[in-house]
Amino acid sequence: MIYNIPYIAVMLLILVGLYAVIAKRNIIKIIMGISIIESGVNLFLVALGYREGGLAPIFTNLPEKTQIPGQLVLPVPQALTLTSIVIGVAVLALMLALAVQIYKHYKTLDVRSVRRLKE
Amino acid sequence: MKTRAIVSLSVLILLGVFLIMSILPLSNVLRPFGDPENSDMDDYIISNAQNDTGANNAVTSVVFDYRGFDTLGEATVLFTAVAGVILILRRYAHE
Amino acid sequence: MNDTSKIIKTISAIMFPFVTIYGLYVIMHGHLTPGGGFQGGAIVASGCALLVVAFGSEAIAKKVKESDLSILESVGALGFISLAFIGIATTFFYNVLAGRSGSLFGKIPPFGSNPGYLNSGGLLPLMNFAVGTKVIAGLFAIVLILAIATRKKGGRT
Amino acid sequence: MSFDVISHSPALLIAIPLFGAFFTPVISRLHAKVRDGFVIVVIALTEILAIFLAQDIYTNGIRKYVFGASLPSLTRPDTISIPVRIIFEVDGMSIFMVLISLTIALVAAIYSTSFFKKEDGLDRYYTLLLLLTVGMLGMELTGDLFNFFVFLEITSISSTALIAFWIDRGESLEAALKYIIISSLGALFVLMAIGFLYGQYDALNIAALANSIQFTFIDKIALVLLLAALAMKAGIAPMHMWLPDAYGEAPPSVTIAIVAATQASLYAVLRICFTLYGSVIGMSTIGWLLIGLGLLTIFVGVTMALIQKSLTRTIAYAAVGEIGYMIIGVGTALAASTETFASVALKGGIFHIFNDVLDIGLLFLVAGAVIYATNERSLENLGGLARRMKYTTIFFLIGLLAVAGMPPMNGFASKILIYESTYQLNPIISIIAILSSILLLAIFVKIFYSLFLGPELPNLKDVKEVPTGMLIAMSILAIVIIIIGLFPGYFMQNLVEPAATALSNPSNYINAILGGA
Repeated sequence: MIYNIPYIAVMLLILVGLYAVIAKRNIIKIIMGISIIESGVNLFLVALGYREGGLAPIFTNLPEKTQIPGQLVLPVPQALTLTSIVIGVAVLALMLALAVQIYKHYKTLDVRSVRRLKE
Repeated sequence: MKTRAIVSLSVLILLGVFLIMSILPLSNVLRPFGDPENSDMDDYIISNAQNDTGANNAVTSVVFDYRGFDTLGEATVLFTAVAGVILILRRYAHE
Repeated sequence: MNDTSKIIKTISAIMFPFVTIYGLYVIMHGHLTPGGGFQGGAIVASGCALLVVAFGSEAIAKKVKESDLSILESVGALGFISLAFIGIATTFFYNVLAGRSGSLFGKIPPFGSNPGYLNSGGLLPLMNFAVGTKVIAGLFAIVLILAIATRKKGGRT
Repeated sequence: MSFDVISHSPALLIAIPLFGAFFTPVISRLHAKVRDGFVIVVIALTEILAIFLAQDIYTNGIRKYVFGASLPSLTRPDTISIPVRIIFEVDGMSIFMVLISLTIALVAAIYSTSFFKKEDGLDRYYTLLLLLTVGMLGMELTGDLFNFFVFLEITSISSTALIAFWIDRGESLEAALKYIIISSLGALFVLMAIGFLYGQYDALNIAALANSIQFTFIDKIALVLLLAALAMKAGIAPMHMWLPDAYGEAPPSVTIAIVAATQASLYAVLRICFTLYGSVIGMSTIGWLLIGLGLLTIFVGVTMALIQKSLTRTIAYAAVGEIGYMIIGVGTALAASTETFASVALKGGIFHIFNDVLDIGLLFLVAGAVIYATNERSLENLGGLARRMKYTTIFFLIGLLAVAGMPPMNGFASKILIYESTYQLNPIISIIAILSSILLLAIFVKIFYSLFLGPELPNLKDVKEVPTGMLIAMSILAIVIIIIGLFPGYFMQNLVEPAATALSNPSNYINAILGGA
C-alpha cells in the first residue's frame, strides 16, 4: 500500500481541483481548480514511468555500474509531462486573460453576477 | 443556494468513488508504483537513443526526435496562447 | 505608479544577468543534462518577469514593444519548423545532422555512461535554441501584457 | 533523388498551414490585403494537396507517415514490435474529415475578408484561424493518442480566443470562458485516459493499442473518460451547455470553423468506438447509450430552438439537434453491428457529418450577413429583409430546406438513410427523429417569415446587400449543398463509402502499422 501513495495523491489532487471547479464562484478560484487538476494528471503521468530505485535517463556522468535499461526510469512519460505542462501554462494564460477582460467589463469576478447568458 | 451545495457534493462523492475504483486497481493489480510491467517502447528508447540521435539525455531525445512532432504541436500551443492573449487584451497590448 | 523599494530594484538588476546566463546554460546543455529549450526559456522569461515586478510594467513597456516580442516569437517558431523541414528529403523531423562525423553536433557519444560532449545531438541543440527563443519571447509577452492590463493606476480601464 | 509530394503530403498538410500561421504576424506588417490573400492562398494550397492525397488513398489504400524515421513508411524498427515514433495514419475516414475541415476553413477565410470592416486585432484573428485549421487537421490525421491530445488543445485554445473576438460584448467573453473551462477539463480527462492506456500497454499508437487491448476494467474506465470528454467537446446532450453560447456569440465566420472543430471531436468519438475499441466484443451497450444520448440531444436541441429570441442562438440549438442525428446513426451501427442495416446507419451518420456542417454553416453565414447589414440579432427587431437582401434570402431558403431534410437538398439524402436503418432497429427512434425534423422545418419557416417576409420595419430602411466576398462564401456552400442534393449517389460512392469501410474494418488500420515495414 505504501507504494501507492503517489496514486492516492493524484486522486486527492484531482478531487480538490474538481471541488474548486464545481463549488467555487470566483472565476480565479475556478481557474486555480483547473490548474490543480492538471498538476494531478501530470503527477499521474510521471508516476507511471517510475522504476524503483531508478535514475534519470541521462547518460552524462551516470554511475558506471548502472544497468541499462533496467535501472533507468522511463523517458516517454517524462516527455509527455513536459508537453502537458507547457500546454497547461498556455491554457492558464488564456483563462487569466479572459478573467482580466471579464473583470474590466463587469467589475466583478463572481460567476453569479456575470452569468448573463441564459442557461 | 442549498441545492447547489448538495448537487456539487454528491457529484464530488460520485467522482471520488469512481476515481478510487479506477486508481487503486491500477496500482495494486496491474501496475504497482515503481514497477512498470510493460516497458518495451521505453527500453528501446533508452538503449537506442544515443545511437539514433547522438544526445545523452534520453528525455530530450524523446522530446525532440522520437516525439518531435508533439513538441512542434506544443510550441504551436504556446504560440496560439500568446496570439490569443494578445487578441483578447489587444486594448492594452499597443501602448 | 512604481512603488517598489530601492533594494528590490537593485537586487533585481543584479540578479537578472545571472538568471539569464543560467537559463541560456540550461538551453545550451539540453541534450546533455536535465533541461532544454522549454525549461531554459522559462527561466529566462522568469528573469524578465522579475524585472517587470521590480520596475513596473510601464517602465519595461517603454523599452520592449509587444510587437517586437511577437516578431521574435514568430522567428523562433519559424526556425523550429524550418529545422524540422531540413530532413524532409527523408522524412519530416528526420535528424539529418546526427551521426554525420565532422558536421556540427554530429558526434555520437559512446554507449552508456560518458562525460558528455557538447558537440553531439545532431539537430537537437539547434531545436533547443529555436524553442528557447520562442519560449522566452512568448512567456515574456504574456507576462508583460497581463501586467499592463492589470495595472491599477495609469491604465485605461 | 526525386521528391515525392504525395508520400510526404500527410506531413505537409500540417506543415503548410502551420508555416502560414507562424508567418502571418510578420506578413501583416505589409498590408491588410496582402495578409488576407496570403491566408486564403495557404488554405487553398492545403486543400489542393488534400484532394491529391484523397485520390491516392482511394486508389492505393491507407497512407502512413512516420515522423523522423529514415523512410516515411518505416513504422517500427526491426527489434521492437510496437511503433516508437509518431505516425500519421490517413484512411478513408480521416481524409473525408480533412476535406470537410479544409472546405469550411476556406469558406470562413473568404467570408472574413469582407465581414470585418475596420476592427483591430485582425492580424491575430487570421493567425488563430490558421491555427484552428491546423488543430482540426491534426486531430483528424494523427494515429497517435498523445498527439491527438496536443492537437485537441490547439483547437480548443484557438477557438476560445476566436470566440472572444468581440471583446466589448460581455456575452462573448463569458461564452469563451465557459468553452475553455469545459474543454480544458475534457482535455485533462483525455490525458488521464491516455495515462491509463499507456500504463498498461506502454504504447501510444492507436493501432498498437487497438491490437493489444484486453478490455480490462482499466480499459473500460479509459473508454468512459474518453467518451465523456469527447462527447462534451462534440456537444452531445447533457454536456451541450457551452455550445449554443459559443456558436451564438462568436463572429459567424468563426462559428462555422468551430462547427467543423466540433465535427472533428465527433470524428474522434467514431475513431475510439470503431478503431481503438473496435476489436472488443460488447460495444453494443455503448451503441445503445449513444442512441439514447442522440435522442436526448435531438429533443433538447429542437425544443430549445423553439423558444429562442435571438437568431444565432436558434441556429445554434438547431445545430445541437443535428448532432443528435449523427449520433443516432453511429449508435445504431454499433448497437446492431451484425445486421445488414448497420452499414447503412454508419453511412448515414458519416454522410450527415458532411451535410450538417454545410447546412448549419450556411445558416450561420446568412445570420452573419443579417447582423452585418442590420447590426441586430433579436428576431423581434428584424423583418422584411427580402426586398433589400435578395441573395441572402435565397441562401437562407436553401439552408433551411437542407437543415430540415427536404427532398431536393443534401440533408434529405443522409437523413433518409438514418431513418431507414433506425426504423429497422426500433421504429420509435426513427419516428422521433422524423417528427423532430418536421418541427425543425416549422421553426425555420417561422424565422424565415419573420426575418425576410412581412412588413418592412422602420429601423431597417437603409439596409443594403452584403459585400461580394460574403456572397461568394455563401454561394460556395449553397452550390455544394445543391450539387450533393442532386447527385447524392456519386458522393455516397466516392466519399462516404470509403470512410464507412475504413471505420468498419479496424483490422486494416492495425495491419497498416503492425504488419511489417
